[in-house]
Order: sequence, then structure tokens, then C-alpha cells
Amino acid sequence: MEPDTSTAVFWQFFALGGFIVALLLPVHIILFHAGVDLGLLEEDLSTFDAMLAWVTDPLVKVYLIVLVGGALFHGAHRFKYVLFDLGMRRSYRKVGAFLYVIAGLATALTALVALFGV
Amino acid sequence: MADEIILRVTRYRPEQSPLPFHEDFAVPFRNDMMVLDALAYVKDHMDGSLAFRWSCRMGICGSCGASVEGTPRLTCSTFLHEIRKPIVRVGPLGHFPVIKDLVVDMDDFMRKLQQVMPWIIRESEKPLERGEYSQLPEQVELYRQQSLCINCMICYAGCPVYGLEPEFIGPAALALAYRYNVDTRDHGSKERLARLIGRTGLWECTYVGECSVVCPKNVDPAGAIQRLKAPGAIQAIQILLPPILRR
Amino acid sequence: MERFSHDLVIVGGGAAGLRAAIAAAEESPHLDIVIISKVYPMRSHTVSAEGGLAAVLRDYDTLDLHAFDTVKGSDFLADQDAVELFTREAPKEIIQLEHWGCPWSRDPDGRIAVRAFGGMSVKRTIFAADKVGFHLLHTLFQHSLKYDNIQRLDEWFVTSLVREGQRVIGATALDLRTGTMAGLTGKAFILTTGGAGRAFQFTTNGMIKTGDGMAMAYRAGAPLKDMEFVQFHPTALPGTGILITEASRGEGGYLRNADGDRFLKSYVPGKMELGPRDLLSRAIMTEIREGRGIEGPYGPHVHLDLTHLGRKVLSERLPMVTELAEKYVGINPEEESIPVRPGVHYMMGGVHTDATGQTSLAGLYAAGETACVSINGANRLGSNSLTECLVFGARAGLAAGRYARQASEVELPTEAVQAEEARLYDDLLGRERGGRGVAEIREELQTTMEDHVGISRDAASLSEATKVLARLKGSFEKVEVADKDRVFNTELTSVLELESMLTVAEAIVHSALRRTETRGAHFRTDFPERDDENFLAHTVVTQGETGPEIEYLPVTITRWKPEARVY
Amino acid sequence: MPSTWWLRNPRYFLYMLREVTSIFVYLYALAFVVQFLLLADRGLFDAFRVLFTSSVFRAFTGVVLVMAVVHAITWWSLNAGVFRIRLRGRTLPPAALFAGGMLAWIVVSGLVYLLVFRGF
Repeated sequence: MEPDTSTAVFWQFFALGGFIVALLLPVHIILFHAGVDLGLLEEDLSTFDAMLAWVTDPLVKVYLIVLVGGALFHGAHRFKYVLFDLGMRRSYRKVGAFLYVIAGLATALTALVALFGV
Repeated sequence: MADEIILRVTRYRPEQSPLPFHEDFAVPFRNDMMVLDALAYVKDHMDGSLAFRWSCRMGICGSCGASVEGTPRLTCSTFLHEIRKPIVRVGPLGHFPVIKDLVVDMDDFMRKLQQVMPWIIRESEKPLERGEYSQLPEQVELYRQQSLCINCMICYAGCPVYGLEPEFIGPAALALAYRYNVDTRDHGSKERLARLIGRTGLWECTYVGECSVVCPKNVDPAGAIQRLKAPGAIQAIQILLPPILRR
Repeated sequence: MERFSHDLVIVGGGAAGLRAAIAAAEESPHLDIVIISKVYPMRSHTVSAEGGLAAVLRDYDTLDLHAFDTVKGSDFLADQDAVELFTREAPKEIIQLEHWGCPWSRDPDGRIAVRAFGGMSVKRTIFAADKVGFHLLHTLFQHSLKYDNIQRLDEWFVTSLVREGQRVIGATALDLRTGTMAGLTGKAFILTTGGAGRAFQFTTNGMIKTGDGMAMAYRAGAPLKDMEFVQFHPTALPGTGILITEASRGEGGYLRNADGDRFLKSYVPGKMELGPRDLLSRAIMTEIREGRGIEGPYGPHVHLDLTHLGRKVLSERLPMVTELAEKYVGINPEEESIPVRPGVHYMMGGVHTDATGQTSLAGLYAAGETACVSINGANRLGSNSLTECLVFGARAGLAAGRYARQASEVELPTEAVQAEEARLYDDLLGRERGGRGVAEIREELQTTMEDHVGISRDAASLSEATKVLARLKGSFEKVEVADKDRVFNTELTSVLELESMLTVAEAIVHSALRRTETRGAHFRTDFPERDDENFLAHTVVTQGETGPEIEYLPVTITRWKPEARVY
Repeated sequence: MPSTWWLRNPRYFLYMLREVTSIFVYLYALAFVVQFLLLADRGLFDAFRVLFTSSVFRAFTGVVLVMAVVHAITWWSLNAGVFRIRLRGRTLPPAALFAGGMLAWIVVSGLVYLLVFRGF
């Protein structure tokens, strides 16, 4: 059987991303979006000033890239197989490739902006 | 419970009708009766044409898998009284072509078993006179669970991925590959893994986990497949490396 | 009509058949081998064996001791040259299986572990928890997949052997999936189809154990040997007949009667629960007959008490017993005793062969339970049978392979296949017959064998059985087959299996009637003593014009003179 | 096989729920990236802030939060059955691994909180 190298690569991103999402995403959503609504936080971190102040921290930059990359590649891979599960046996690979491309572009942009842009 | 139970069997007799149909059989009920006993009763006393496979009637030969109330089970170890219904539906294992009544076509499964090279591969063989390969009990423990598969194919009937993509190697065969790959006597894990990392291999498994739930022998194919994925990914990716870095 | 041609045709895909195929394939990669079986190999009844297989692996043990135990267990009816050969080759086979990946249980130091078994003087039974047959079969099956020159015809029912003079040259076989009859030409044939326990009502055997190979050989003119010796396993679950392994006693379990007594002290005080199976089964029946059995929904039984063994032994060494007791009788063996009674387990007799597996016909070999070499004599010791499948399976594979390589080309006559097809489809399915159904005849056969040819027999019961069998053969001629389909007609296969069982039953009953002595598993209440003067001999039964014809062959005695069998 | 197979039994349904979390994770991550990139220009950021503070988006983040929690729990419980970690000669039971995962989750969440509010 021909090794399916690309899937193997994306599977690794997916697996790593799964851990990242499991560890970081819930708290991230609470901090930046849902915390105030839920009454857990008083300060709204999603304003321009709050966010800008925050993302200047080098550790935060790393955090951002890891979270965004992990979530997108994890999500894209699994999303692709949801499409398979729903019966898109012929097209799920193509749609999946599209999802990976978006994930790659978004992660790259985030990294560029985080590291050199802000 | 009533002293009679209705067995609603999904039948398929290609020489009689091109379509499957249901047939009800009223079977005398005993509390210690397995679904298989009821099928045997029908065959012996009501309709000899009912076709199903069975042999050991003690849950080890793997012949008698069928869909009982929509769940793949060994009929020899499923009590009728477990079902708690006056009408019990029995049909062939899902995801396989049906030959007749409860008898399904196993060819694909047999091919897949062979495909994963389920035998010990060694670089050099020790002569028999020099005795056994030493193996500590905890080394046996590494593969013991996956060596308990009875090839009943119930995991394939439970696996939606196999249902959607019949080319998928599937739970039992992959678990068997794992069983040999972690055996300390074996040197063939790379060769075996090479057969699992293609399009229809490991990556198709999305860890639904149903195979391990329905497995009557607690083999946990789902866990085994996940454990193959990391070494599988590494091996698949080596092709991207310059030759000198490949192992 | 399909035609196939192979060098070596192995009928049956259990331990003996697979071992034979691998042996032949290893010796010659050019030999074209086919395994043909009515079930997929991993469904074969080997899978149900639980306790272990014997071989001398330890320093404290000797080949002579294993041989002597076997000979004594056989009540001195085993051929001692064959037994010695068997014990000599046994260890190699265990190691071979280990090299092929069999997950034998291990000692803490990494060596293959051994356990005690009935009738064995020392611990010499190799095991893989208590799923020995299962692991053995799957290891052999999986290993067999490696060889390109081993092909398989799964779910093909061999219906007859075809002879040319005194040589077997072919077989007729039914493809169950399509219902097509095919002619199978072969230079050599090995029968490895197991025993015929299903001829009895209460048996540990799976549904497929219907004696097809024995009957096939017998009808083709190869004699059967020592058929009266039918082993009853002391511990089967009442009702289902599911086997509770002797390893449960090997690991220290007790048998108790209604009074809670370990009653074996009055029967085999020197061995207690590790006595040979014939004596233990008889002891249990005596207890029950004398009113010390325990009443249950499926008749009286005794208790197998494992409660003192503890959780560790039960889960590590007897997981299957635990599973079976919990599943099928709702008993946790850690806390309660398991109800057990003797059930038909094994045929010591079988197709008469020499130590290479060769039968009386050229080109026809047999091995495993189907064959009678004989190493089991009048009573087989527990854990010798799986080893026998390996040792004599391999030997038959080599011998038949060599025969096939030097044998001349043969051609199966078309008429033979056509005649068999006509018998099945024109006669069995085509004609309006209006007789009794197959299940009805089978049930009467099974109860007859159980009642009249069971653990104890006498002239009256056996004569009665011959009469019933004759009547049942008459009924069989008119057996009604409702299913007229060709595709996977399991009613038709049930009829063929019934025919096999009737044939084998007849051989058993006639052999038993003629042996007016008690030896091993053959217990004649009217002749309760062993009679070495007249019956230190193998019964050889051949199909004659008017019925079974019986002769006797001398037993080979090399080193161990018959003595009183006391444990 | 019909595309509604996952309605056949509750385990399939839970599987589908678990997998579908990925869609929410993916979309949320994209939205966050957009918001992050908008930081380049205050005017643009504030123009889009209407969108990110809309009730629709807030409801969406609520759902994503639930999905993220489902993901975290199922991820640890699934992986607890996969990894074989040996400690002092014994293989850790899946329950212990799951508990470890949950603990890691809490600790990491706390660290992220500190990172945001205190910096390091």
C-alpha cells in the first residue's frame, strides 16, 4: 500500500492540535469572549486597547500561534472526516484540502503579524 | 415473562425472492435460552431452510455473530431475556453482503486478515533445538488482549467507517497487526506498518470506538489502532526526509 | 460442474489440518496444497479446547515417564512404539508453535509455564491461560496465511472420497455458497475432520463435530479402529454440555458430591481430582446413581469447587472457566461451586493409520481426532490430544506431501462427480420423500447413543442400540428436506452430517458389542473386568456388504507390560 | 449506508457530537484570527467590533465554549484508553490517565489566566 504521507502529516497536526485545544481553548474563550457574559470576568478583554496591550507580551505571542495553529489544523482535519461521516465519500478529501489551506494561511498570517507586525 | 417469544428474522433467500423479508417465528421461551437456541429451535422444529452459522455455542469459535435488535452480538452468548422484549429482531451482521438469511460473505474480511501479515516475521530464526524465545509475563501482557480476537466480525458490523468505506482495513485486522507489532519475538513491525499507512488504513479510523464496545472478547481494537497511528505517522513521513535521515 | 486439481488435499482446517499443511508447505514450496473445510479454519473445534497440551520440557520430567503415563492411561491399549515417538516429537512441536507466535503462558523467568493435568505424574501441560485450543488454532491459521502454496476452500463440504483401485484419487465436494458440486483431484489426501461427539446427546463438542471424515474414510473402504472407546469428560455444564476444563482441577479444584465430600477418595485415592478421565467420569456417575448427586433443572450433577483457588488463579489461569460459569450458569466461581456432569468429549478411535498417518488406502492419510494411530488406546489422557494434532498432523503432512510428489498424475472420472451430484440434488432434494425431518432422526440417534452406548454399557443396551440404528438408517433413506435451495442449504448439510453420524454410530455400537470386557472408557457392566487374554487388541471395523465387519489387531507392546491400573 | 447512521444508537450520536465540535473550533479560531489581524487598525477593529459584540456572535461563542468543554473532556477520556504509561512496573489504569488530563487542563487554564492578567 502506498503510504498516505500527507494524511500522516495532517494527522500529526490534528493530534497535537487536539491536545492544544483541550488544554487552551475553553479558558481562552472565557477570557476573550464568554467570560463577561457568564459573569466570570469584569474586564472585557476583547476591546482594541485591552487586546493590543496583551499581545505585546512575547510569551503571549507564542501562545497565540500555538492556539490558532492547533485549533485550525485540529478542526480542519476532524471537519474533513465529519464530511466523510456524513456520506461525502468522493469529495471529502478535496474539501479537506481547502480547509487545510485556510488553516495554513490563517496560522501563517497570525504568526507573521504576531512576530513582526505588532 | 411470557412462555413464548416472537423471533422476527430478517431473511434473504436469493433463489426465492430478490429482496430480503421478515418472518416471525413463535418460539417457546425458557429463561436460560440464548438467541442461538431460539434460532436452532426454529431450524429444527419450524423451518429447516433458515440458514445461519454456528458451532461451539460457547463464545469462542466466532461463527454466530448476528444483528440482535440492531446491535451486532454473538447469538450464542446473548440471552433472550436480556432483550426484554416480546418480539426480538434478528438479522445478518451489518456492512457485509448477505449470502442467505443470517449468513454473510466473509471474503473481504479474510483478505484483510491476510493483508496485515498476521504471523511472526524474524530477521533470523533460532533453531528449535535451542528452545523457546524467552518472554516475561509482562511482555506477554503487551499483546495478550489483542490476541483474543475470535474473528467474529462483530466489530466490522459496528464500525461505521467500514460501512461507509468498504476498502478500510477495519478493526479486527488492524488489532491483529498491533498484536504482532508489539510482540517481543517479532521483527516485522515496519513491514507490517507499511501495509497500514495507506489511504485505506489507519487514517480512515476516526476512533468512533464502537468496535471496542461491541467486541464480545474485550479486544479493544479501537485502542490498538490509535496506538499504531503515531509510529505509522512517523514511518509515513520518513518518505519526505532525505534518504540519509531515513531509518 | 467445477473441477479442481491439487497435489495435496487436506480435508479439515483445525489444528491437525493446518499443521499438516504447514509441514508440507515448509518442506516443499512447490507443492500445491489446498485445505478444504466445511467451516472457516478458525471455526474448527480445536478452538474450544481449553486446558493445555502435554510435552516434556522440564528437567524433572522424562520422555519415558510421559510415555508410561500415556500407556497406563490408555489401559495398555496404546501402541507403545507410537507413544514413544509421540513423546519424543512433542517438545519440538511446542517450541515450534512458540516460534510461530503462540502466546503460551510464562513463568516469571520468561520460560514456558507448565501445569498439572489428570493422569500425568508431573506438571507437563503447556498452556495459554485456559484458551489453549483457541490460541493454538489462531496461531496455526495465521501462520498458514504466510504460505503462497497453501490455498483454501472455505465452507466446502467434502461428501465422498473417490478411489481408483486401492488408491484414493479424488473427492466430491459441495460449495456451500453456491450449492455447486465439484470434483477435486488430488495426489494425496489427509483427513483431519475431528471426532463425532455430536452423535451423542450430551457432549462438549461443537455442532460441527459430526464425524464426516471418519464416515468418509469408512465408506471408501478404509477401516476404523477402536471406535468403542468414547471419552466422557468429567466436567461439562449440565444442559449445554459446555466444557469446564480439566485445568480447573489441575490448578487445584475439587469435585464434591451432595454431601460436600471429595468423593474421589473412594475411587482414585492416589490421584484424587487428577485421576484419568474414564475413572473420574465413572465415579461421578456412581455417586449420582447412589443418590449423592445434586438435583438440578437438567438432572443430577456434582459440584466443581474452585472457591479456594482465589481471584488471582481464576483470572490469570482460568479466565475462560470464570467467563463460562458467569455467562452460562450465572455463577461466580470465586464464591460458588460450578455444577458439572460427564459429557461425551473425544473419540479415542478413528481411521486406522500407521505412525505416518497413512491409512489402509494409498494416498489417504488421517491425523488428529479423526485418526487412530494409536496413542490413546482405551482412554486418552487430558492434554495429549492437542499435542497429537501437532505431532501427527506434521507427520501426516510430510508423509502425504512426499507421497504426492512422487505419485503419478491422476484424473478424477466425471461420472463419480455426476453420481454424487445426482444423489444430493435429484435424490435428496429433488424427490418427494415425505419421511421424518433431519432434526427428529438426529435427536433419536443422540438419545439412543446417550442411553445405550454411554458411560456404562451391556449386551442388552448395545443390542437395542443396533436395532434402533438399523431403523434410523431406514428412516434416513426417506428423510424429508424442506429446503430445496442450492445456495447455503444448511438443511442439506445437516442431512449429510446426520449420515456421517449414523455411519460412525454404527461402527461404535458394533465394536462395543463385540468387546466383552471393561477397558478404559469402555465399561461393560456385564463384563466388568479387563480381559488381556482375549482383548489386548485393537478393534478394526470395516464396512461389509451386510454391515460392519470386525477383526482384531495386536497391540504393540515394547517396554511396559500390562499391569493392573490403579491410581 | 445512509448519512443518518449516527442517529442509530446513542454512542454513534455522542461520537458525532464530539466530532462536530471540530467545526465550531475551526470557525471560532478563524474568527479569532480575523479579530487579531484587525488590531492593525483601530478604526477597522472598532468597525468590526459591532459584529463581535452582536448577540449572534455572543451566542456562537457560548456554543463554542460548550463544544470546547465537550472536546476537552472527550479528548482526555479517549486518550486515556490509548496511552500506556508504566509507573513502577505497573500500567496506569485509564481512569488515572483521565484524571491526570483533567488536572493538566485545570493547571494550564490557570496558567493562561495568569498570563493574561499578570504577565510573566
